[in-house]
Amino acid sequence: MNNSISGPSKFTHGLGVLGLLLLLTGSVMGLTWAPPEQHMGEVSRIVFVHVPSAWNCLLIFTFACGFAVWSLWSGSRKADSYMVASIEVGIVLNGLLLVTGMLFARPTWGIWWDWDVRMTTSLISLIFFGGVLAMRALIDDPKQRATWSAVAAVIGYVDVPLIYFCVRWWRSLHQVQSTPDTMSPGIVLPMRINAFAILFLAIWFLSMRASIERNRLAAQDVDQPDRLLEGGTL
Amino acid sequence: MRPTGVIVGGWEYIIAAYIITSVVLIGYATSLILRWRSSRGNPPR
Amino acid sequence: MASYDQRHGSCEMHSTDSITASGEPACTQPANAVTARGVGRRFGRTWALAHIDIEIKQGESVLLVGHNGSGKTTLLRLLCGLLRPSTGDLRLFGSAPQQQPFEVRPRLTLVSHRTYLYEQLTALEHVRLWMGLAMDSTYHSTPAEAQERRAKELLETVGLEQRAADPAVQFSAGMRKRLSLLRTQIEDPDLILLDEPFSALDPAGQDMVTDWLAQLRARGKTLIVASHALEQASKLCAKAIVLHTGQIVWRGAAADVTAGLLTHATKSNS
Amino acid sequence: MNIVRRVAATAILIAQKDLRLEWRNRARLFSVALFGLVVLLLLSLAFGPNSDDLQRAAPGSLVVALLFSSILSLSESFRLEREDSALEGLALVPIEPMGLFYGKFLANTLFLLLLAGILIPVTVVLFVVEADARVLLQLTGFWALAAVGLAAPGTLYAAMTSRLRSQDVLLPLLLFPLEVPALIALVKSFGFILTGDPMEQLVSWTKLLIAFDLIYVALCGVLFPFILDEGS
Repeated sequence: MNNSISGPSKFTHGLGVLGLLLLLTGSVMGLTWAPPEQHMGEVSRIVFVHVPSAWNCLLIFTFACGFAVWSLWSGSRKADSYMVASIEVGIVLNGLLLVTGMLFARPTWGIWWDWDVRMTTSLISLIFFGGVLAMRALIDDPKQRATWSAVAAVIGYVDVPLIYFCVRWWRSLHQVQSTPDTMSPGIVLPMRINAFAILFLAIWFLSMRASIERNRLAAQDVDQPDRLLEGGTL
Repeated sequence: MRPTGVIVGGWEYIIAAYIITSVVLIGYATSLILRWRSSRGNPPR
Repeated sequence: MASYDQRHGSCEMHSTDSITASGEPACTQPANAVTARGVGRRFGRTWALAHIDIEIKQGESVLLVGHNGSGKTTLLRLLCGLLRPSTGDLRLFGSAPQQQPFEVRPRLTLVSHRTYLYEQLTALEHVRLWMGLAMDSTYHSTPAEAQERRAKELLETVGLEQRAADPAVQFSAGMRKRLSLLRTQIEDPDLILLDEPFSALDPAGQDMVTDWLAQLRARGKTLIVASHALEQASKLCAKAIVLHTGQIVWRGAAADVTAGLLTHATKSNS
Repeated sequence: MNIVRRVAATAILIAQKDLRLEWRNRARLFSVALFGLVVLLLLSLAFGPNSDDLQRAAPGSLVVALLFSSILSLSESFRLEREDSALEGLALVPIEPMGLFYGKFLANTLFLLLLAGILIPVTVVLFVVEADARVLLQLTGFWALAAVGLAAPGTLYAAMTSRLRSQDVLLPLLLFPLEVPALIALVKSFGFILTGDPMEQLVSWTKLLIAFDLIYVALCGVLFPFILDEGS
């Protein structure tokens, strides 16, 4: 039983601040310095927040799956706290990527929503991981909560590539994924800066959220009451 | 839309996207700090 | 805190001891049926059980007494591995019930106040299901008629042979209890945990259970009986443990346990 | 006995038990199927009365009706085990957890197949679809593939949610998003079966369903023992 209060390390706090500064830099660069894309024009500037959050969202859900496996393997509180943290942070980024995606779709495709591969996949993963958090809220026993949500998270994560693959067969309208080679360096640089910025911020989020979880669990810990009577063994 | 096929304008969408991103990230950070404080607030016996 | 760490340290030592002991067959000292050291169990912020130290040798029979909410059922559930101790070291036949369920659980059974029956399954079907699941390696190779015969014999021992084809939903509480007691016969465990075995039974049924448990005891089985029926239960058991608000407050001979003692032991400690 | 035989023996016993209980409780199959019929009726009223519209809506409506009624039957499957804490009794035996999972899974899959036997012919009638025996057989075959992929995670989630408050909301919330690949594959293949498959796409959807089944039948079997441990 570790009753000490847990919080992010100085290094993690520093990383968070660095992430914030980088995000400001990248966004200002994206809004002013980066050239407009040749077909989409100025609207393409949305990708500097949209694409980095999408990358990081997938990465964080991958972390969640890894932490879930670790949690099942070890049953440790640390693993569970990081798993719930990654699910929550993943959901925040997921929501962000959906909204910015819709803001991007409206001027480029003329519609707010399209059942294209990535939008569909990310909408479903948002609903699913939201369901996992809803389930967590209903379980009182910490051990059971950790195990069950880890099981659900692993199953949900495995589903993501299946959905992706399936929806791609179903229909596709999204533009072919661009690689840095085909993009001008003026677009690549702010995108990379923002990707790292959001990653650093997400690491700070993860650390904070996991600390909250561990503090809450520690607050539940109560020492055994004192022995009332010294008895011999039977 | 001009015949060249380049989308013109759309700054309102760009500004909305950046504002929403910053509001969500700052809002989540604030909620984390508040929750962290309250999770620390009642220290275990 | 310190006491917990010490306890934790000592149980680590204990576990390495037992591993070397099992590694060397020369060590012939029979393991205790139950060894609990500093076992406690917490639900949320409340401790249902604390500082439980018990040693029960194989073949002993122990009566567990206490008022409602004193932790009897929690202790039984801990002992059969349905609950994990929050702290302390618990061993059954030398193994931890949670870590090695397949070593421990076939050697014990719990007759709970829940009867574990399926409403729509008949008595005979229950018996056959349990026989199948007990994974006795001979069961699946036994011819069907022999299985059938054995199942019917078992039903006779609890006086349910007439109702073999009736679904459990039609049974009275006493009949359900009898049927659930049958499990102790099928699985042939070494350690039998009983939670209120006399409740819901008529006098004939109570006598049946008493005789049955006496037989099991004579065959060298270990019994742990939690019961309010002090008169019947103290006939069965040699030793007694009194629980009060999750702690052991009295130990002694089962014959000495009377309602008066119970009140005294629990009052002097609250 | 080695572990595989033990799992198989347990699974068979559990599946037998479940199917027997299911048979004794025929009213349940009846009411679940009736619910599916009501869904079909509502959908055919919503899309009708133009027979072209109905025919276009037929595959999707059938899949939705099947999924909705499946949820009902899945959430019921662990209620039996909880009624008198029978699951706890099984844990004490002790039962092989994987055997329990595959037993329940088997029984659930068969139950879902029975549902299709009732709902598919009704869809053909209500949605004015031309269908001969071969088409009906094909539809059932694809549903069988999807039923496997639905029953595996469904059994696992039902085991979890049956122990929670508000299980009726949680089970569909967790299971339906997971079933999106199966749903799309099913709607597509039902469409191809009913209206023709000029591009021969049916094969690739079959492969997708089989892959989905294999992944979930294996993964859920591995994960089930973790959630069965009530000794928390």
